[in-house]
This record gives sequence, structure tokens and C-alpha cells, in this order.
Amino acid sequence: MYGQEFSLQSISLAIPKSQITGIMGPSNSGKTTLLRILNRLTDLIPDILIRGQVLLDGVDILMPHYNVNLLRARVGMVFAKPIPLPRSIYENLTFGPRMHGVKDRRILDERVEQSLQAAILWDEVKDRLFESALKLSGGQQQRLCIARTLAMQSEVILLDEPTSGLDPISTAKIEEALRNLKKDYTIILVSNNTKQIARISDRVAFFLMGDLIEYGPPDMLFTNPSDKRTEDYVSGRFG
Amino acid sequence: MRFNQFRLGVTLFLCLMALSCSSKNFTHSQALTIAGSTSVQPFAEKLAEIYMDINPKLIINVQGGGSTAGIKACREKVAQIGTSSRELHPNEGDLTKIIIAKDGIAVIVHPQNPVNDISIEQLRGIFSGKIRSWSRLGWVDKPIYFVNREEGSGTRDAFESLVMKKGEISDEALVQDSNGSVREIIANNPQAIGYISFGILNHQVKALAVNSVIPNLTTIKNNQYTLTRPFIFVLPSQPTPLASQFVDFVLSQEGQQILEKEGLVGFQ
Amino acid sequence: MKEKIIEKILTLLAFSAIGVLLLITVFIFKEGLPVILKAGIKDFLFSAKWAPTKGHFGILAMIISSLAVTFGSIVMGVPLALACAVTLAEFCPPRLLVFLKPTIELLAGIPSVVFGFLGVILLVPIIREYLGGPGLSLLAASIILAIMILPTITSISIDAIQAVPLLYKEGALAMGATHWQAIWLVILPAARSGVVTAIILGMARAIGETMAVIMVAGNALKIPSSLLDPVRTLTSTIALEMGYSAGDHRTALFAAGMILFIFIMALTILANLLMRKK
Amino acid sequence: MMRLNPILSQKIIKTLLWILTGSTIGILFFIIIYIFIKGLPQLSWTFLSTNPVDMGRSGGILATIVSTVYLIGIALFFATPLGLGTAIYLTEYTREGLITKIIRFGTESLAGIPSIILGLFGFAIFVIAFGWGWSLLSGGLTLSAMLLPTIIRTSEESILSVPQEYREVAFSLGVGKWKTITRVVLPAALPGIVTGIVLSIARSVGETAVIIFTAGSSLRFPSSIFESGRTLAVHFYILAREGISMPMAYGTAAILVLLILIINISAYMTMRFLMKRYS
Repeated sequence: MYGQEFSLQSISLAIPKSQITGIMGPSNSGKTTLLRILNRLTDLIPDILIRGQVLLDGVDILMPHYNVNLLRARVGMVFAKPIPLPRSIYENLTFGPRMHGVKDRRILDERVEQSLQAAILWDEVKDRLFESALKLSGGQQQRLCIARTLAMQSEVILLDEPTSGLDPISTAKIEEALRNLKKDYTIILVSNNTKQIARISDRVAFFLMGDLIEYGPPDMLFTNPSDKRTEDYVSGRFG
Repeated sequence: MRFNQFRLGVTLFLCLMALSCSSKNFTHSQALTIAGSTSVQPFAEKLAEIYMDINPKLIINVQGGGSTAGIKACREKVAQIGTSSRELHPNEGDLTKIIIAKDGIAVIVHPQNPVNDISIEQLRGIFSGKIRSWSRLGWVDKPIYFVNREEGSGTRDAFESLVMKKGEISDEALVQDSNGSVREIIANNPQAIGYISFGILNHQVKALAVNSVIPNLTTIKNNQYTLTRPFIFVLPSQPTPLASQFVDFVLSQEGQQILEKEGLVGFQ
Repeated sequence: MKEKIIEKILTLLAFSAIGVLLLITVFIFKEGLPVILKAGIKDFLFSAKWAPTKGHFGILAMIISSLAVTFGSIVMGVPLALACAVTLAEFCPPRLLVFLKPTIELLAGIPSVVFGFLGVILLVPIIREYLGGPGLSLLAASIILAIMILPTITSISIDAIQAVPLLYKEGALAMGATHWQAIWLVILPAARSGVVTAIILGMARAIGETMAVIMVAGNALKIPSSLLDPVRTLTSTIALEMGYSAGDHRTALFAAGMILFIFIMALTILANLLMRKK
Repeated sequence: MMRLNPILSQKIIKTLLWILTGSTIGILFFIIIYIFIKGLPQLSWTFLSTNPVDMGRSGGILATIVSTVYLIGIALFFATPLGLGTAIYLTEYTREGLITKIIRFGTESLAGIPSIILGLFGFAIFVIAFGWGWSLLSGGLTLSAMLLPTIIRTSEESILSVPQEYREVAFSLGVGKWKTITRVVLPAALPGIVTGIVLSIARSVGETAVIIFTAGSSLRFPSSIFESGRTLAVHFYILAREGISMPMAYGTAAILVLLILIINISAYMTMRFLMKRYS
């Protein structure tokens, strides 16, 4: 996924609170890398070089001594493939909070219910919370992964093509959940699916070959793009 | 897998280390280790078994390893008593030697082997590889398989000095590292011949008369049977009290009776 | 902070294996080298006269015996093992393989003393009755070792054969080759390095085996002149005499151990190089 | 010269291969069945629960079972953390490079060292230099050097097979590296790790050369790890080789083979159980 010479260049973005920011662009355009910088999962890649600043509430999260674990607790991430841990649904949801020291059973129960409700999964799984999460369908698993982030009570949710492998119904459910969530969370959604971006984003950024081409409200990008490349992309001429 | 289990592991490890310090003292005050000759081992074990019945608190460990190892173990304080089935070498003079019994070296063959008598010269001929067929001893013309002990064995040491004099044992000899395994080979091969401690002779094999003297307690005691050697306890110049007490027991009338019952000859 | 400490501890732990290996190397060489230098490398390696208590330290006979026993076990064991590997990997229904492979690996778990004992009880009398000699012999040791190394070679070879891309086999079959021709002409050559590695590891196990060999080989010091002669390997000499040795005798045994160690390391390095090629 | 029809020659070869394979597997079953026929009739509760008397001529084998258990316990106590630690380091804390090459080479080589050489080593280090004498501790420590490579290799393999995504999920939830390893990676790798440990137990049960040199062969019931002890395999070796008692030897051998069988089977069962738990 990370080519040796690949890089993102001179990017400046202001992500608004309590909105869904969509990021689109062809594959290899640097979307996923950008997303991973935001909660410093890029730390896992050896020899990566990142310069610049990422300010969260005015503090640069790229500073070496910044507490990465706390950052990741605040900035949650949902991956392209649903990856439930090989445990029960309940344990999947309480894993994060427990690791951050929440031990009270009542609080944990509460968070499980709230986060499942928010991810519109509660009704489907409330009777089998202690069964293996691997038994859920793909769409349910992905909603579980969203719920897992919610259970951490994070402030920002990063989604990396969360519906890429799912059927339209599951996709619709996830989009519904995201719309409900945006009042409490800052959501950044990376997607290949331009229509999805158009449907639910409040602001859209278009990336190409590591460059930020255009950033603005969806109406502008989709109906009246200022850059030729954006127009080509949204009209499906390449991508 | 959990972190507290990891912590538990560390604690256990520290306990073990603490135990190791305390237990070392324990070893020196309450336990006795006897190591050395595999010929002496069965008798030492019998003595230890009975002595531990008398002194239930005491622990005696009996190890094999061989005469030289026993002497070395005694010198290195790994064992409090070393046992040997050969005389001490001149460079081992720093240790105290105590003869506990006399043992015969029985020359054995398969029970079906018709040969009953052998001379020292014939024996030397066989082991030096010059006499190669049983026909030379008045049986059929079949090859002789002779079984030797390994280099360093007390029994072999004694056999070499009593039988071979200055001659060397041929390198064609089969080699086994204990009396029992020599006996097993002879018991399974009608053409084999070997030598073992008289004390562990049993019905599986037949002891030959050497120079027409049959080995038994009487002939060994009065030196008519010439292939004998001492069984020795080796102690450091300053033995531990436990070791001294055990040696006293072995040399007492009771101890000597046990040894005679097991097939050895008392030291007197 | 905690993470840093854990990483340091793990780094330390990670060097445990190589640490133990170094410790063994240093210590075997430290104990063994002096006596070799004293006796002279030539006399040590190329004289067959071994009487350490009388100052003779030649281990030639043992080296030859060790090599002979290993060679014998390879000659007998490898064809059988390869036959098993090919049959199980190619002809065996998968459901049977699931059962048979662990069964063969189980054979590797049977203690070597049990093999040695069965050799003494069953094999040695047969050799003595029908072939002559004392029964305890080079042949007996080779047969027992061949059985002991079978599972190692079989199971690694199965893995090697299964690792050959299915495409190769399909290609051969598509050109009209029979299944056996595909195995012989395409699959086995492709699995060669894995199979050779398996054989080398089997050799290392054979040359290092001690207890079973002591029990069935007869342990005579003479250089063997026939399959029915008793032999004494490097390992059995060490095990037979260690307990009784002192002074130069003991160091001579360590020196024998050193030679054995060098053999084994050479085999291991060879196996490693072959594996890397793959 | 007549050229054989390829189909016919395949048939002949296939038959031949099956005969060879059949006889190999036959040998295995023969060994196990032979030992069981001779040995199982000797087994009884008294045989298992009483101590050997008169060098093992009569009585049971309790002391040797206890010594075996002690020895395995000690060996695993040292080998498991070292082996698992090494495996974790190799898989999680470092990249392929010179250091991993050196460590892997050390592991491979240690696996190839004959037990007799390990025995020499343990004898001089633990028995003589550390002054522990022939003891279960000396034996267990030497044995742990023998088990180390097995545990490292099996653990490494099973840790590597844990999907990388699990680690990313844990990290993305703000879980630290060590906690990720202990709470996510190791539990997922557990089946393989446990199998490796169980199989290394089987190996220790059958080992003799190392143990005679380092743990001695005292037949007494061991009351602490600083005493010498005789394991089942060593007991069998001595009984059989010295011709002390053949029925006892067969009985001990049957127990040994039975143990190896049980250990192997339980290794597969544990693995399957652990793998099935959540999938």
C-alpha cells in the first residue's frame, strides 16, 4: 500500500467539527496515508518521514513526545475491511475502554448499549452479545467496528473506505449511522465511491497523486469544480 | 498471558532463588550423596536403604558414574562419599580410602556353553585377540566374542592388572559400560565371554572356574580364587559427620552382614 | 517508559539462544582444544589408537564409525522416507493424510532408548542368527537410526512437496504426463532443496544420536571392516567413558565432542544455506 | 529394450510406493503394539503409585514419574519465557536484518546440537561449576536449553500467523504496544504456542543422554529440586540395559509410549479446541 517513493505534498486542510468531511480520489492518491497520519498509525511504518503539523485543539500531534495512545483514544479509526477481534461482541466493544482503565461493569454495559445503538446494531445483536463477533455478517461486523470506536468515546472518527466490501443495504445502514453520529463527532470519511461522498459529506477534499486538488462544499466540487481534474474525476472520466 | 500472571511468574522465580540459597544448607546438613563405581552402586544402595530405615530423617542419594567420577566427585565435594572398585592411583593420595569389602571378578559365559574351566593364560589369549575360536577351549569352531568394559572402569582396571599383566586388550572387544549390560550380552549370546563383579552374578550366566578354582564366597575369602579386588569408600581428609557415621555403619557387623548376604566378602 | 523497558528485556531474552550456543561453543573448545594441541592434530584425527589413560588419543576409528553409521542410516532411511513423503503428499486422500502425518510425526516422539531396546531384543538376535557376527553391529545401528530419522525426513519432505505450486503439476498434467511423470519430472525437482535440507537434518540427528547407538552398536574400538562388525561412534565414546574419566581422558572426550560439534555445525550451516536458496 | 507404457509404469510405481509407505507405518504400529502387549499387563495402580524397591526389581515407578514431572516443570519454567520472549522480539520488535539473522542462526544451530553435547555442557556448568551436583535443577536447566529452539520456532510461526490487522485495530483504539501483544496477539497465537510447548514436553519425556549427565540417576523420591532424580526414560534405560527386571522394563516402556501418545494427542486436541473457540 505504501510505495517507497510515494509522498503527500504540501497539504493544508481545516477539518470542521461535527461535520462529515469526505476525502475522495483515485487509489494511490494518498487518502489512506493522510488518514493514518491523523492518528499516527503511520508510526508503524519504518523509515517514514513526516514533516509539518497536525493540530488537534491547537496542539501538534506529530510532536515526538505526544502521547500516541491517548491520541488514538480520541481519534478512532475504522478500516476498509471489517476486522472484529476473535472474541465475543461484548469483549470487542469493551476491549478499548478496559485497556484505558475502565473496569466498572455498569459503565461498560452502558457503553456497549449506547455505542451499539448509535451504530444501529443493538436490535440485531442484543440477545447474543457473548457470541463470537466473527459470526456476524460483513455489514454487521463493520458496524461493530464503528461501535467499537464509539465505545472509546472518541471525538474524531476516521473511516477508511468503510463500505468498500459491502452490499447496498449494509452500506445504507452505515451511512444512516454516520449521519446520526455527526452531531457528536467529527467524522472524516475516505471513499472511492464518489456518490457516497456526495450523499453524506458536508465538505469534500479531492486528492490526486499526493496533491490536494480541491477542497470545499460538495455542491461546489460536484456541480461546479474549479479544477479540470476534479471535473474529470467526478464525471467518471478516470479513477 | 495476563500481566499479573507475568508478575506471578517473577515472584515464583524469586521464591525459587530464595529456596535455592536455603536449600543448599539443607543439602549439606541432612543429605548424603554417594557416587562412583557402578559395581559398588547396588551394594551402596542396599546399605543406604537399610540405613535410611534406621534414620528416617536422613536422605542418601546413591549415584553411579564410575570409580574415577566418584573419586573426582568426592574431591570436588559434589559427593560426600566416593566409591571405587579399583585401588587409588598415586595422584589420588589426598583422599582417605576405606576398604568396605572384597569382590571377585567372575569370568562368565552363556549357560549353554559347555566350557567350564579356563586358565589365566587362555583368558589373556582371548582378550588380546590371539585365541579366536572356541575350538581352542575344547568346544566347536565358532568365533569368540569377548566383552570388555570401557576405559576407566574400576573392574576393567582390576581385570587388566590381574589377567592381562602388561598385555593390551584387543580393540575388537565389544565394550559395555556396566556389569549388568555385560551380563545381558553374555546371557543372550552363546559365543560370548566377559567378566563382571561376582556380587551381581545370577542364573542368566555361568561363571567359569579360573585355573580350576570356582569363584564362591569361600574361595574369594581365602584368596584361592585369584581374580579379586577391593571395594573402596573414598572420603575427603575431613569427612562430614554424616559420612563418617555412615561409614561406621557399613564397617559394623550389621553392615558387613548385609554385604555378605548380597554376595560380597567382608573386609576382614 | 514501560514500553522501553519491556523492549530492552525482550532484546535481552532474544539473545538467549545464541548466548547458550556461544557458551557451549566456547566451553567445548576450551575443554577440548588443549588435549588436541598436546597430542597433535594429526595424531588426534588420523590415529586409530584410543587409550586415553595410557596417553593415546586417536579418534580416527570413531570418526569413521560415526560416518559409517550415519551413511548407512541415510542409505536405508532416505528411500523409505521419500517413498512415504511422495505417497502421502501426492497419492493419499487428504482425509487419510490428516491422520497419517501426525502418526508419522509421533514416531519422532518415541524415546530413543525404546528404539535401542527393541533393537537389542529383536534386531540383534536376527542379525546374529542369519548373518553372523556378534549381532551388535554397524548394520544394527544403521537400521535403528534409519527408522529414527524416517519421521524427520518424511515430514519435512511432505512440506517441501506440498509447497510446490500447483501450477507446475497442472502444467505437466496438461501436457499429457501421467501423475507419476509429473511427480518425478516436475514436482520432485522443484522440491529438491527442501528434500535435501530434510536429509541433512536427518543426518545431523543420526550422527548425534547416542543412547540407541550405545545399545546396539557393540562399541568395539576397531575400524569396522564389514557391516557386521561392532562399531563405536563419537557419541557413544563420550557417553560410555565420561563418567569414568579424569584429567586428560576427560578433556579428550571433550575434544571428541568438539569434533562432533564441528560436524553438526557444518551440517546445520549447509542446511541453512540450502533453505535460504529456496 | 521394452518401453513400458507410462500408465502401466505409474501403476507399478504407485503400488510399490504404497507398499513402502505401508511397511513404514507398519513398523510404527508394530513398535507401539509390541511395547503395549509386553508392557500393559504389568501396569496396575500399585505400579504407578508405589516407589521402586531393590533398584526397581520390585515396587512401582512413582518416584520416576515425580522426577519426570519436576524436570519438565523446571525446563519449561525457564524455556517458555525465554522462548516466547525471543519469538515476540523477532516478530514484533525488530525488522529482518543482521540481528534477526544471527538470532535465527543461533536457534537453528542450538536445535541441531546433539543431546550428548548439551549433557557435557550442563554437567560442567551446573553440576560442577555452580556446585548444584546432580540435581533436578541442573537437569531441568540443561533440558531447557534443548527445548528453547522448539519453543522459539513454534511461537514465532504462530505469532506471525496472527493477522496484522488485529494489531492495527488495537493500536487504533489507543492500546499500547505491549498490551496489544499480551491482549490481542498472544491470545490469537495461543493454539500454536501451546502446541509447541506440549510437543517439547513430549521431547523431554523421552530424553536420556542429557539427563543422566546432569540430573543423575538416584531412584529416591525427590523431595526438592536440589536432589538428584531418575526420570522414566532413564529408569527404563537402566532397567533394560542392566537386565535388572524385564517385566518392570516393559511396564516402564509402556508408560513412556502411552505418555508420548497422550501428549501428542492432547496437543492436537488443545490446538483444535483453542482454534474453534471463536471461529
